[in-house]
Amino acid sequence: MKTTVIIFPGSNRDRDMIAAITKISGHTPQTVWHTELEIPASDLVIIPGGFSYGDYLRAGAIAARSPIMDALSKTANRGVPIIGVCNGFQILTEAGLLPGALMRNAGLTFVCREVKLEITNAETQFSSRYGQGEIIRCPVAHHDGNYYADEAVLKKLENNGRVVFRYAEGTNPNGSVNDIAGIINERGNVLGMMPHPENLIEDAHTGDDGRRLFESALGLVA
Amino acid sequence: MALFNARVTVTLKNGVLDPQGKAIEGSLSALGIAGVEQVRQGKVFEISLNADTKKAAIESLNFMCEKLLSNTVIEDYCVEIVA
Amino acid sequence: MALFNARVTVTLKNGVLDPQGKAIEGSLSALGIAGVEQVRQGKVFEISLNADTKKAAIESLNFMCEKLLSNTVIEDYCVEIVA
Amino acid sequence: MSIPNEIQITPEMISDHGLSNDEWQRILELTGREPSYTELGIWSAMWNEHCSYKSSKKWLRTLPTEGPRVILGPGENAGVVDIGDGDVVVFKMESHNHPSYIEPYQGAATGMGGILRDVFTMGARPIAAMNALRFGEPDHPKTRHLVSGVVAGIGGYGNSFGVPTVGGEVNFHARYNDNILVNAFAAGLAKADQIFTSQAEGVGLPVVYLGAKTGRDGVGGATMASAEFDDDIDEKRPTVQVGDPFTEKCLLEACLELMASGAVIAIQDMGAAGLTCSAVEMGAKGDLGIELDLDKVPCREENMSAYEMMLSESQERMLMVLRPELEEQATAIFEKWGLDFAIVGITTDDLRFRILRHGEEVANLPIKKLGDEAPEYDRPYITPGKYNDLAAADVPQVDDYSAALITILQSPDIASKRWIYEQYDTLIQANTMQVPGGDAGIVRVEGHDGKALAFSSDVTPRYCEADPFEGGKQAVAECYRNLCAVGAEPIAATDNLNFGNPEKPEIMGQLVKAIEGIGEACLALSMPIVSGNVSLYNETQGQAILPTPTIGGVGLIADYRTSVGIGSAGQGDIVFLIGTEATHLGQSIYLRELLDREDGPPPPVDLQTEWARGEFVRTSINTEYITACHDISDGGLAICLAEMCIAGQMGATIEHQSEQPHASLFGEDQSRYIVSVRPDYANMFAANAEAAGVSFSRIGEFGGNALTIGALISISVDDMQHAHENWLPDYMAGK
Ligand SMILES: Nc1ncnc2c1ncn2[C@@H]1O[C@H](COP(=O)(O)OP(=O)(O)O)[C@@H](O)[C@H]1O
Ligand SMILES: [Mg+2]
Repeated sequence: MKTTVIIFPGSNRDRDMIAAITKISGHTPQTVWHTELEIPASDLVIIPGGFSYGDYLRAGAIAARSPIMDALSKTANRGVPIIGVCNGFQILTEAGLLPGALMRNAGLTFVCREVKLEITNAETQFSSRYGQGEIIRCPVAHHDGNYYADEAVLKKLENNGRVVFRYAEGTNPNGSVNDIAGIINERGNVLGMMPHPENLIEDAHTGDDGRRLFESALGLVA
Repeated sequence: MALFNARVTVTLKNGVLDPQGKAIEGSLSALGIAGVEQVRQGKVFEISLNADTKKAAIESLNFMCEKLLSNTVIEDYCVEIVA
Repeated sequence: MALFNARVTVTLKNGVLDPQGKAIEGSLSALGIAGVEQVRQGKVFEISLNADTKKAAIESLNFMCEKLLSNTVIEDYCVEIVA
Repeated sequence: MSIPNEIQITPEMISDHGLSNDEWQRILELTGREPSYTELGIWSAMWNEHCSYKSSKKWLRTLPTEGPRVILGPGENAGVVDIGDGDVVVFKMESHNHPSYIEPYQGAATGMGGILRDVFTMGARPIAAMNALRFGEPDHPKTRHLVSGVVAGIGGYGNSFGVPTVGGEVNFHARYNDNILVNAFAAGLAKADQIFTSQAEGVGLPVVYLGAKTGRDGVGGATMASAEFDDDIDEKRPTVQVGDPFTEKCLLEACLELMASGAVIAIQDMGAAGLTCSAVEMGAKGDLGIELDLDKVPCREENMSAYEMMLSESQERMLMVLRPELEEQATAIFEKWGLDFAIVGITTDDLRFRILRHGEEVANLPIKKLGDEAPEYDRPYITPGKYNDLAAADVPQVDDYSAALITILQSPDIASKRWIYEQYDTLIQANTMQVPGGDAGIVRVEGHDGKALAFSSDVTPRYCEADPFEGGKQAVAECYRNLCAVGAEPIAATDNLNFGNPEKPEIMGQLVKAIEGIGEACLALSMPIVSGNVSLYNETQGQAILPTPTIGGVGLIADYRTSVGIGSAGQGDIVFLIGTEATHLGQSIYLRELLDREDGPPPPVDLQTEWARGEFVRTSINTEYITACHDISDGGLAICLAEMCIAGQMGATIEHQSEQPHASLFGEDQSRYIVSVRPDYANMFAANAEAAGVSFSRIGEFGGNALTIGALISISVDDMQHAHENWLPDYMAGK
């Protein structure tokens, strides 16, 4: 089993992600620096959270134009599962690998707190270990997580089960349209989500609701 | 080659909600400033660049906007040469 | 009373560090866009407001800048009426 | 030797540089001639309060700084304390008060940047941050703007850099209207044998500049930080710097990689008075001279003078002495992280500090004298007067104690600070075992099974104002208590002494007495001070801040699984009060919020009692008799219970009868805790307390959804929560 974590200058939840994957799978992921031109063969590729390039200009914008992104796009086209968490999600939308955009939180401040997520599609390779409609706990920590897409795109997302996670009733922390917290691409192998499942994977985190996401993604390829 | 000073303005598309603009409207009225109908916030880039002609400069600026400076999913841009 | 459309530009004072502008310069050159000497990023506000006269509108806009829109410690502002 | 002086030095210039006549005479002597303008700048930077501690040094020396765990005490960028297994915790607290008042976002952000740099310069990866904030009264027209800017600035920098904020404190008081306080704390982890310092070694070695380019930022900033605010503040404005957390994060990673490569001999961050202080320190500590060629320094602006470059406070910069044979490796690391670097100088054997610009020598000064000979003052002081005793019987009671509880819960100092700490990333690094909202933040130590560190920041400025000695003691005692309350063993502390103008004997008296109190408490509670910072002249038009000596404490936990929070009591758990019934209302929140009086002496701290109860509580937590714990501080017993109920979303029923219920419920007598114990352990717990000689009483049990205290108080948890949680968000929304 091979997991790859892509690292940009300013990534800062890379260590969290590597620790989580190591604890869950028993394997330590390999890391790939943003200037690389190739991604080694992997069963799962992750873009971790952080503030790549300080989130200057727009969150994820500069990272999305890094050398590694061509390779990432090819990897996506080959059907390899890819997860972008937080800054990773922002980078994936900026790179056009996922539709829509992540705008400044409606409250205009950074927000770090626990929210509830509803599993709105338990049949993706990232959510298969959850139950359809299940409500899980998950922390968020971001400044630009306000998901936006135009009507046409939203309709496609909603009609095709591409909204995988939704902020449960009353817990939307950022004003995202339709309470969207995480989506997949058309093919179903690229997931972007704002919340941080990697920060809720063990008793020490007061719970492990985030664990099954990685178990789903890794289990499928095991 | 000549040096051009350009101003690129990037604003949210009509119809895209602008929470920062809304917040400013609120603060302005809290400050007792009346008469403000609407505020929209955008970004401006002052760019100095070398190009052969003004036309080439504008082309290059448009390219920058498409490639990096604006996110065309949510933003419009406008390029001006100021000097 | 008439409706004025104004554009307020807020930019960092000369000499004040602009990390965003610097990061953009780096990214543009990594994208292979040559000739860029400098990028400075600022904010632009499109404001529509009611005022008796153009002069009153400009006064009100200046007041907004001093009070809220710009931090005169590190930023300069510029007010224009566009329509 | 002569240095051509392009600018003639006038008496006015000397005083503009914050130098007294005597100091100038001494400078003339030490220089051996009239200094050049650049040299004047260098002397003034080295001798201002910020770098030289000239008013406080004499007293700081009296603080206990040693202990079995202390590896490095004050004097370096941060203190270093042993936490076993070859690990050390490296920490410090620092103020950024003046800049934060002028430009709250950038001021607070660069404050965060500075303290983080202090920690990773020593070779430690930052793992926790705290922030202690004091603002003016909520009604003051500037307060809301300052709160929002400061909080956004701390978050903006810390979140992007990637350190979890695990604690802090916030007070509002009119005495901070024109001088807010922003004290930032950071702690990092390192290995004991991989600590780096600024002490250079070896002659003829390259001095390397790393990080952001130099601009004119904050030229004269260190001088500003030591000057009182006055009307011409506008003119001092350009000294504000803009922070770049992205560059700092790259700098962190580059420095840690570089240190691991073995290339670093000495390293010093450029903080106050940038290149000057860092270079002088490196040379002086290593008994070496330094020669800098300013033409090599990466600059952001054109035509910078030597003076400007030497005093620039551009952020995110480091100075290092590297092993020349590893230069190639070092270069690869700098390039990987996209950082500017240059060899800007060389170590010499002549103990001179020499500066070249455009091929000419523009400064040549005795390097050791710049620091060693800095003036040290024994400023006259007046021991502050004390309040007469204020007997509880002489303090009016209230008719409705439930209403009083609500009033206090929604008062600015007591109300929940959630609106603030939710703007900070409290979870990043995945090791946070207790987020803000309890008594101390807890972060586990990676690579060990249960080891964790606890952090708390404390001071009660109104106590310090009423009696700086008792107030100083109390700050340390409360910090100790907050650490014990989560089950941590307090091991060391840092202090951030914020005061007014020390040239006034009353203010100097506050400083002296507070330090005495802190010293006594640190000694008694075995919490040596290993680092710190002094911020004086926090004064505007004659009005000084409340004396505010902030204490940042660090505690060690062997197994975080045995730690407790304030909200973890179970249904039916028995409530014990550790300590005795309160009788003291002097300087209490009750007095201030309900009777609008700031009166009486603060509650005294008996350090032996503090110690004994702390030991007992901690041991009981570690042996798992206790399910939840909260110390009793601001607002007394009733507030302590209310906070536990709100955090645990559970009520409690407390037996209560008192002649003086206002004192009993809201008195702030020290060294007390509320703990909850599982019913089947209650008798054993009582027996243990008895055996330990600790006063205690069994006062009730947790359960239900209201807090009932005797016949006087009965309020639902929902109502308490509403009062506690809503004040700050409502206030910030302008409601
Ligand atoms: N500025 C802040 N940043 C982070 N946490 C804060 C801040 N202010 C207060 N808190 C948190 O709120 C809680 C209550 O603060 P406080 O009343 O000062 O605690 P205590 O009385 O135990 O010292 C603590 O957990 C503290 O860490
Ligand atoms: Mg406490």
